Amino acid sequence: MIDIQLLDTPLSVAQCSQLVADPAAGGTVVFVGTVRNSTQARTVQRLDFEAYAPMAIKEMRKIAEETMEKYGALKCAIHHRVGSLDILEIAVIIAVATPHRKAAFAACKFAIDQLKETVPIWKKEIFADGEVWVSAHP
Amino acid sequence: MIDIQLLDTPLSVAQCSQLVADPAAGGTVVFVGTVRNSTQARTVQRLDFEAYAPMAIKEMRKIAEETMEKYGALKCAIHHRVGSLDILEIAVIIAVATPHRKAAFAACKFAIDQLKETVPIWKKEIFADGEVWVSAHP
Amino acid sequence: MQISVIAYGIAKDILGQRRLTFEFEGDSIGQLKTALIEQYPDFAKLQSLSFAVEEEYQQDDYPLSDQLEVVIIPPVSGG
Amino acid sequence: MQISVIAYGIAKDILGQRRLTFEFEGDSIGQLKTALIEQYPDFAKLQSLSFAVEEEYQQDDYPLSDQLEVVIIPPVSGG
Repeated sequence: MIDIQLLDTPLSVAQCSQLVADPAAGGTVVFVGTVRNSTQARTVQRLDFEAYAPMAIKEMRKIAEETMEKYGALKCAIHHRVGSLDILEIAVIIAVATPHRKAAFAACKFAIDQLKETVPIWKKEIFADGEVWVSAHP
Repeated sequence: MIDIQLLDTPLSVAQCSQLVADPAAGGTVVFVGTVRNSTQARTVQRLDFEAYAPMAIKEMRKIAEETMEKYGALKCAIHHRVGSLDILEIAVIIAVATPHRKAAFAACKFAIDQLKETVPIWKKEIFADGEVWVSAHP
Repeated sequence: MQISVIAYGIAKDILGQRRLTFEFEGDSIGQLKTALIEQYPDFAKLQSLSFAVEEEYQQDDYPLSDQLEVVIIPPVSGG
Repeated sequence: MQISVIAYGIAKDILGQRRLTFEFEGDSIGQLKTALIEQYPDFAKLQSLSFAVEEEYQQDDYPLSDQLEVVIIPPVSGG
């Protein structure tokens, strides 16, 4: 089971964890990415996320499929937020359930690492005195 | 911040994830251990957990402290259930927030591995035709 | 040829708009990239510059045809 | 000496009760362990057998005194 969501409303850790609940699961690992209050010692006021939505959903689905296959996962949910997020708000949740717990950690880590490489979503850090598209420049 | 709970009521993933929310966190990893429906091809009906409570809490706290120190974690919550649990019910939740996401995976994995080694909690698998204390015999 | 370009993230800031009809000499993603950098030198400063057609990443040798819709993908930063 | 023994998990099943006053020759955890295994041979079949005093694991050389409370810790299986 794969559940992919790109949402402009708050994400729910409880929902993602429920979505991957499986009677054959021995371990579920959930990654929660939240908005941090600072980057390189500068104070962040908020983050603005924008996505090329249809392709972002497609790429997230590919990652979930690869995660399922590569780690023998039972279920995988990837939810990503778009829009303007305040400090502490959740930007992404990845939940993976596997028969044995060790694989759940590796699978969830793989999924978030991939997401940050391939999914067409961009975040802009908003500071008191400016804005920066994250990772745009070397 | 460390939050340790040994409870005879259902555990909440949402609560654990909230407990470790931190404005300086770049990643939070939550491990959720649920009751599996089978073990070595035998159908499990339920699990009964029993704990030497005061020492279990002490040992969970030690693990959380070591996790915080070893991985520079910001916050760590370990909640463990006791009593009779049905399939799919949550036996344990470990949530760890760290400034960078890579450490969150390593920290959470360390904590659950340690918990399974040192915390005086025991589970008994209940089958249709018998009961077995898990890991008791070689 | 003339194609329709859609830009996200910093690419939108560089173009000054989300959508743009872009004319250039050539018929591949690679040639489009060269032409875009020539006209908008800020693209050369990016960490990476990728392109998508029909919601899939495409390489430099991907053939373009008139009126096709190409999405500019600057370095992604989701998560 | 006479100590108070508390048992959890399979150790409780082996003793047949949660709490027991146990008399044995010796004054250490190691000697208690030997005496327990002698009287309840099922303890020898376990994967491991640990002991705690005052909510802490204690080694074989830990000295015992009369009336002390010792907790038998069979292989743990939390999580």
